[in-house]
Amino acid sequence: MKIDRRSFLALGLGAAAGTAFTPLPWKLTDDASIWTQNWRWLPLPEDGDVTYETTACTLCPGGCGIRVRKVKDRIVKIEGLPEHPVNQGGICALGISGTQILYGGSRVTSPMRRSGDRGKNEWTRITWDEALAEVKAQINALVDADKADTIACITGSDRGTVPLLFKRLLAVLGSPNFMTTATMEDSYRAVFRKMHGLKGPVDVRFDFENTGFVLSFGSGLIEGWGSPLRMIRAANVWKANKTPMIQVEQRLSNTAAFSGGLLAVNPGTEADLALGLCHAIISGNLHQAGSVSGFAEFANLLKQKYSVDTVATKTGLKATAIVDLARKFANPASRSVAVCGRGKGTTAGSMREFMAVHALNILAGRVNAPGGVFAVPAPDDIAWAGDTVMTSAISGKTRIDEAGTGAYTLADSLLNRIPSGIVEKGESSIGLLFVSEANPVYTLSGTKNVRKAFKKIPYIVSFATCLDDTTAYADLILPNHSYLERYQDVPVRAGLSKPLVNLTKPVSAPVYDTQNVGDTVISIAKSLEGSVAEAFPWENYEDCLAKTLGGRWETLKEKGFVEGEANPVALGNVILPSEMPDIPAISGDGNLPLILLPKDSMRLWGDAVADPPFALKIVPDTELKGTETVVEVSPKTAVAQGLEDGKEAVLTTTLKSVTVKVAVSDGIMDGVVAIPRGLGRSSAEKYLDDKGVNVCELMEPQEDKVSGFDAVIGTRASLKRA
Amino acid sequence: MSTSNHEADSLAPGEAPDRKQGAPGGVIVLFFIVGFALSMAFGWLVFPKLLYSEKNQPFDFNHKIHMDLVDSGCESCHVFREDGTYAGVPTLAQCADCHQDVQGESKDEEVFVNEYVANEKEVPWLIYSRQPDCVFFSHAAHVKMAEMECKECHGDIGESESLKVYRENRITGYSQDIWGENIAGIRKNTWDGMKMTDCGKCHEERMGSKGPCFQCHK
Amino acid sequence: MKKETEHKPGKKYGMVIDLDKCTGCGSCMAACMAENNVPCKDDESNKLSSITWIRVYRLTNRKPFPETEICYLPRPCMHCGGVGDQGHSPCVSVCPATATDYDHGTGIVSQIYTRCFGCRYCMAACPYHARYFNWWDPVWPGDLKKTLSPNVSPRMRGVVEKCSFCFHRYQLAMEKAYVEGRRDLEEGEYQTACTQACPSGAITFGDLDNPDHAVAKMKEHPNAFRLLERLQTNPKVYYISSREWVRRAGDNYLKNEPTNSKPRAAAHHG
Amino acid sequence: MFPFIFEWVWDEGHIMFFGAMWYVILILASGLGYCLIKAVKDTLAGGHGPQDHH
Amino acid sequence: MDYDFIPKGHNRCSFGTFAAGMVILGVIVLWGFYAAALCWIKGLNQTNMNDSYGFALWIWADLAVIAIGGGAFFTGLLRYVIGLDELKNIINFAVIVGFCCYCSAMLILAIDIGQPLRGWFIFWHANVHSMLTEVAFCLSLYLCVLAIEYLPLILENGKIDEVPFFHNLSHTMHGAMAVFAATGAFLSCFHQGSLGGVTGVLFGRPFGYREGIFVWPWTFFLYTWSAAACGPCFTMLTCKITETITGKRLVKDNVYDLLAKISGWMIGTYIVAKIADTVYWATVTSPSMGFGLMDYYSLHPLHHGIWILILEIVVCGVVPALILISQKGRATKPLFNLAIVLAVLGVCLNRWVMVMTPMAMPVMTFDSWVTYFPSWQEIATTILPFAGGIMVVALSYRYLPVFPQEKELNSKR
Repeated sequence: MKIDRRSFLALGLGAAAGTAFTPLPWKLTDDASIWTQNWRWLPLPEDGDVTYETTACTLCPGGCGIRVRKVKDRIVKIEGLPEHPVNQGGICALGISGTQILYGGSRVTSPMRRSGDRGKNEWTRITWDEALAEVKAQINALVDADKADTIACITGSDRGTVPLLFKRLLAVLGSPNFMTTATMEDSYRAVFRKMHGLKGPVDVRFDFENTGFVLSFGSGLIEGWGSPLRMIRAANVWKANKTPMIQVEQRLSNTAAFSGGLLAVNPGTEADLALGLCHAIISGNLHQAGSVSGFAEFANLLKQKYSVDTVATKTGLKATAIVDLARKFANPASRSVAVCGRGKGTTAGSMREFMAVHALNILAGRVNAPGGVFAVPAPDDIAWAGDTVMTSAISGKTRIDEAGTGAYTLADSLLNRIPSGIVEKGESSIGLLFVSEANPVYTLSGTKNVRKAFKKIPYIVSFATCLDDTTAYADLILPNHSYLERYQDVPVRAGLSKPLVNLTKPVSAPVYDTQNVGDTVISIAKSLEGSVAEAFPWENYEDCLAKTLGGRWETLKEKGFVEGEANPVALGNVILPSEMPDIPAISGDGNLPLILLPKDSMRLWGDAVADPPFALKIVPDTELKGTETVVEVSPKTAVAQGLEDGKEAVLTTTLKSVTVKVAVSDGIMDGVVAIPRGLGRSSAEKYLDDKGVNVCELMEPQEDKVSGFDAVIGTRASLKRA
Repeated sequence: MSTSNHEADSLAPGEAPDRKQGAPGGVIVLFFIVGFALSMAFGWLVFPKLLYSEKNQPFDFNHKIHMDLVDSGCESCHVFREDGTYAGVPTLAQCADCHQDVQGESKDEEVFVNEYVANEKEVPWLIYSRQPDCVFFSHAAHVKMAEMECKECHGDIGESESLKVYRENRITGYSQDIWGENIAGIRKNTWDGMKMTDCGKCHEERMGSKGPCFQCHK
Repeated sequence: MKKETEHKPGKKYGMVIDLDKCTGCGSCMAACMAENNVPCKDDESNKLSSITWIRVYRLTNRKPFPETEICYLPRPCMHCGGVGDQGHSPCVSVCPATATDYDHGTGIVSQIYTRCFGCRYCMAACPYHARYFNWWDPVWPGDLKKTLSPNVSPRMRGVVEKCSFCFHRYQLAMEKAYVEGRRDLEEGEYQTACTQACPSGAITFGDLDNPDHAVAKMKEHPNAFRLLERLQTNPKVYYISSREWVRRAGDNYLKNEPTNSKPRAAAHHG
Repeated sequence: MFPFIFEWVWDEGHIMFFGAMWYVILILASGLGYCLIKAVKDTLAGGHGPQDHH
Repeated sequence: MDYDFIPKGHNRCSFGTFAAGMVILGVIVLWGFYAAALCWIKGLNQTNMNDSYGFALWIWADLAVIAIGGGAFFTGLLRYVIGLDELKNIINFAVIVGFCCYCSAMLILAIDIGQPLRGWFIFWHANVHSMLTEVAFCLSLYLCVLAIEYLPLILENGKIDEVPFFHNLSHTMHGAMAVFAATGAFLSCFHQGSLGGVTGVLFGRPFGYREGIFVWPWTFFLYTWSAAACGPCFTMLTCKITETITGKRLVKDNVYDLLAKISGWMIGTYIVAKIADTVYWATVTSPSMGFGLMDYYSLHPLHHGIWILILEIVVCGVVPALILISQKGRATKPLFNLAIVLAVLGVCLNRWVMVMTPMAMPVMTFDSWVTYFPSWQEIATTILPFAGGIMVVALSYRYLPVFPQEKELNSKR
């Protein structure tokens, strides 16, 4: 038999023909297509029992109730809690993104010791025992050197058991230096102290649900001022009731856009407008009679310096418009209220403005009146044995920030004074610093100075959940559980009309090697033994919570929140100022042509918590583009400065020069540059890391002469084509 | 093959008229038939073996014994959750109700109790009827609303005394039961396949249409 | 020429969004992403390749400051029914591989990711930019994978995706109903994630054809309008705005044409 | 494409479209088949030569 | 070196020169395939396309090559079905050019889809209502037809022709060519049309939407007509270029003249229809959707304004039509050349506008125009088929008896 290549060809042909009559090619084609539909690098979400658990959100001061959807033990989604009084089922973008904080890449996954230079974020993992031993050694060293009073602590709030445990630890060690970051609520407290002579802890509450006329001096009422969800609901009630909403601002913020009543005044003249309105009210004899001291002097001051005409020129409004507004505002039937606190209210702001706006409310009779603003006693429901003893033990000692003494009697804590103090002195007045739920390196103005000061602090212990600008300066991190993994009582300030305490619950098992900060503080105290340990008689933090909250503990565990009633504080004699503090609200070099104003975006969070991926994703490209901050200017300003929409430009203030992108917008006043707050973070989630610029780097702080807080609301700047 | 070696193969067709002495036609036909037969054998017999890998369940399970013990059939263990979704294979907790300790029925039970119940470890069952991730299947709609029997799709598994070998498609990663045992895709029983066409056929017969895409896809 | 398969009178799920209530906060977008396993890239500031099934647009009346007005407009997929709700939506008819269809039972336009091969013709067809292409592989680094919901399958690179009116929620609600022996849903049982999350309550969702549902009444509001009605896409998302310029911005008009709040083809459906 | 595929419906659209398609395929295939068979036949018949055309 | 393979009696450049040219083209082709591989492996993020320009350079290139490749079907139709015998002198070349164009189109489509491995779904799970389905079917079948038409030519290579079977096959296929050509013409008519339908049916996109006759939008007919009109111009253009490069005359003037005359009348009638279409679209269809003509052009980010329409219709439509229709115009070499260049440009411009603008043009009043510039990967993969096409044409010219008149025309000299 002869075999040649034709035979093999025939073999091949036969094989090919045969194959076509087998399932092989057809099945392979089908399976290949299924392979493309499920390629291996695509994650497959695991199925399982679905459960819902309720807890509370702590990502902003708003105090919303949330429910988490769990599949087996994973939290897959956070939704609003329908039965919660603050948000009634709604939820903000940050709240929704909470899962990305819980499982996100910026979590501190175990105790860590700094291994690189400060600010570099290089860490070595250590055990909890090692970490606690180190803290103990640091404290003991200071105690032994009789410098225990240089131990300081910065927390995000002074409410609830956790901050109070810190406060107690410091007190029992002999240090009064418990500090919190200042917000507009601290300024309101200062105003109540200054203009009503009140002493001690007092809170501000707003009866927005019953308001009939809202006059907001640059407050981002729906951007996140106070409790954002509550404010959004209130604003919708106003809209439904056709309640007028006047927004005094330089640009169409979401609040201004929503209100439909923008009143554009020249930047920094908000206080003047308020005083002008006061003048119009007094001269129109529209003010409410009451027990007021200094009325004549105040009236005289207004007449001299803040007459309607003067104010009209200064603000750029028409005199008639001011008089008209004053008339509407002062009409008792209006049930009006004037509010201030710039943007989201996460900064203290200028006392001049707060006093002027408060004077306006006083004259219109809107303080402690339905639909108005209320002064209420701060809740004192957390009482521990020995509290008073400890308070008196430290009462004689001077605080590092001098709050409560001398020129600074209006403030409880003045964190903003620390960096300049350290830098001026050249050495740190703080020997050991605890930081919990606060990010001062990011949120304090004049970042360069803040960094310098933090570098000088000998030892910093951070209790952060996530890495941020401040942890980068810490020597040791004792990571806290995220709010979804821990118990914590969270009393809500945020200007709610009723006092409210939320409880966060461990709806997820700890994902990483972290510990509830409450437990950490208690174990630190216990490790110090002696009187310190005795001051912390609880087994653990949960025990502390249960014993402290008493009857409310079970309710909180079951329902998630407890709402209370608060009666207004008797205001007694009102003291109107005879002279207004003269602090320019706009800092910086007067020769620079433009005014830089931070804008608080609805989708960018500028406080301790940074935007998680979902929240960042919805940030418009008019605020962040690529890795650059986008600043907003008017078409006229753009032409005058030679700028083009979408193009790069160099933004310069006295502190820093940065490259930004320009967005030309119809919704902003000429001569103003608006810059979004919340960008320029370091060491956060990789999604946000090193994107844009931190507003605080550009803003020169300005100490308010009345309160001692940082009063800066804007700074002079130039914006030139890059 | 007698041509000079240096003539390029691509020019083979050029070897025309004078080289008629190649293999005779009969040989060529024979070769064709051999090739045909070989590939048929490969495609029908060898290929299916190659396509699927065989995996054993962690241990054997006797459905029949359990069926005799329970009151409400399959649903006694394969339960619907409160929200209407179907839980599928029972969890360890369900089984552990009875099998807290070794009852000594079988070796497999011993493995179960000692390795899984004692360690509180879920059994990594290989699920014969697992659909791709893109598929939504409502057991409630079929079992509760249409009152179909489990058997219609799953076959007689409830009567089985031991678990069959799990065969996984090496390319797609899915159980052979989705395509069906028959490599040609020929179905004799309603449970002989769980592909989209199988669903579509039944839906068309009983519902009048195959239904919208979203009915099963997610 | 498309043959209409005989269909039972189904539901017509739709949305009414009250633009007077919308604050532009973006919760709907975030809620949608969390519900539907939408991935995040390192940089999402290029909005031309950023997937947001519901997107909030910022409209202005184009007047100079301070007369400028802004309105925020959330735009999910419109689930167009086409003329007479025959299912001739712009995108469905053009898909070459039948990867998207119109469900006459719910009025929802589907998108089947495993069928789509990424030709993007449907995106060319959709005037609302409601369809998004997966230019990149979706990535959930580290433990972020734990946030994935099993109810929605993650999409692979190279396919188109869009809002589904959270159809899986409909499926889950139906399952619950089946187990309880019902074939029908109550109004609140099936709600989309954006509806649920909206802090303002600006979004209402329900069966547009069911007179008991809120949306059925709201869509008859004199200030109700839909986007680009003149194209006869017949969207199922209605908007309400008390501002005339906003209603006018909902469609294209020649210079001197009056703003119509009702569609030209109103006679076709009803 | 084939009647056994999931999407197939016996409606005018499918019949027209695929009717035309299969018709074209049929023409091309039969044309090509005819050419091949004829070429084989001619070759076996021994017909050859570049000179018998052009 | 390759002397044996070169058709008898034809002069070709030296193998060295030829090989050098091939290497240069080959490098370009490899570069293109590298870019294509990047797109296949890493996905379409390698391009600069986005959600507003989901149809971009590639789809334009696709439509353009198909339009200018229309010379194959139309010349085939004229030659085999209508029976214009002179055209046999250019039909081979038309087929080769067409084959290159259609291969390019298929290649580009294979890169352009997000999931190339699932590309066959368009056939398997076809939605018969989609214009793209029709395009895919007709395109692939027509490519088969072109291959069938190209095959006998390849078989005519001297060496291959020595094999009796191939010789006979080539012979019989020549005989049956009319059937294939007719089928091809039918297919081509439909898919050129359905490519037009691709934008024409987009009723959500006022720029592209054209109302219809029966089930087809007008663009269906306009595309077929314009491809038939301008395709032969591209065939003639490439033929002229080949003549220039080789320094030979390959096709007699009367063949050019005939084809140009037919083209001229086709362009002329097409442009009348196109003007009518534009007028109706601008005055009736668009206004009913709320768009005036200038709304489309005034805000275009490339700032070409209405000029692009004038360029397409007048400069690249009316002008070449007039030149090619007039005896004098055809006889004047520079005018003739200008006309065929303009005609090719015109049809490419038409496809450009119809591909890029409908999808990119904002329809929602609050949406905005964006700009787009292709990435190097897109450009490389678009150049790839051109280089590949030149290679195929060069190879064919060198080794195949493409031009029946070549010997005659060049021996005269």
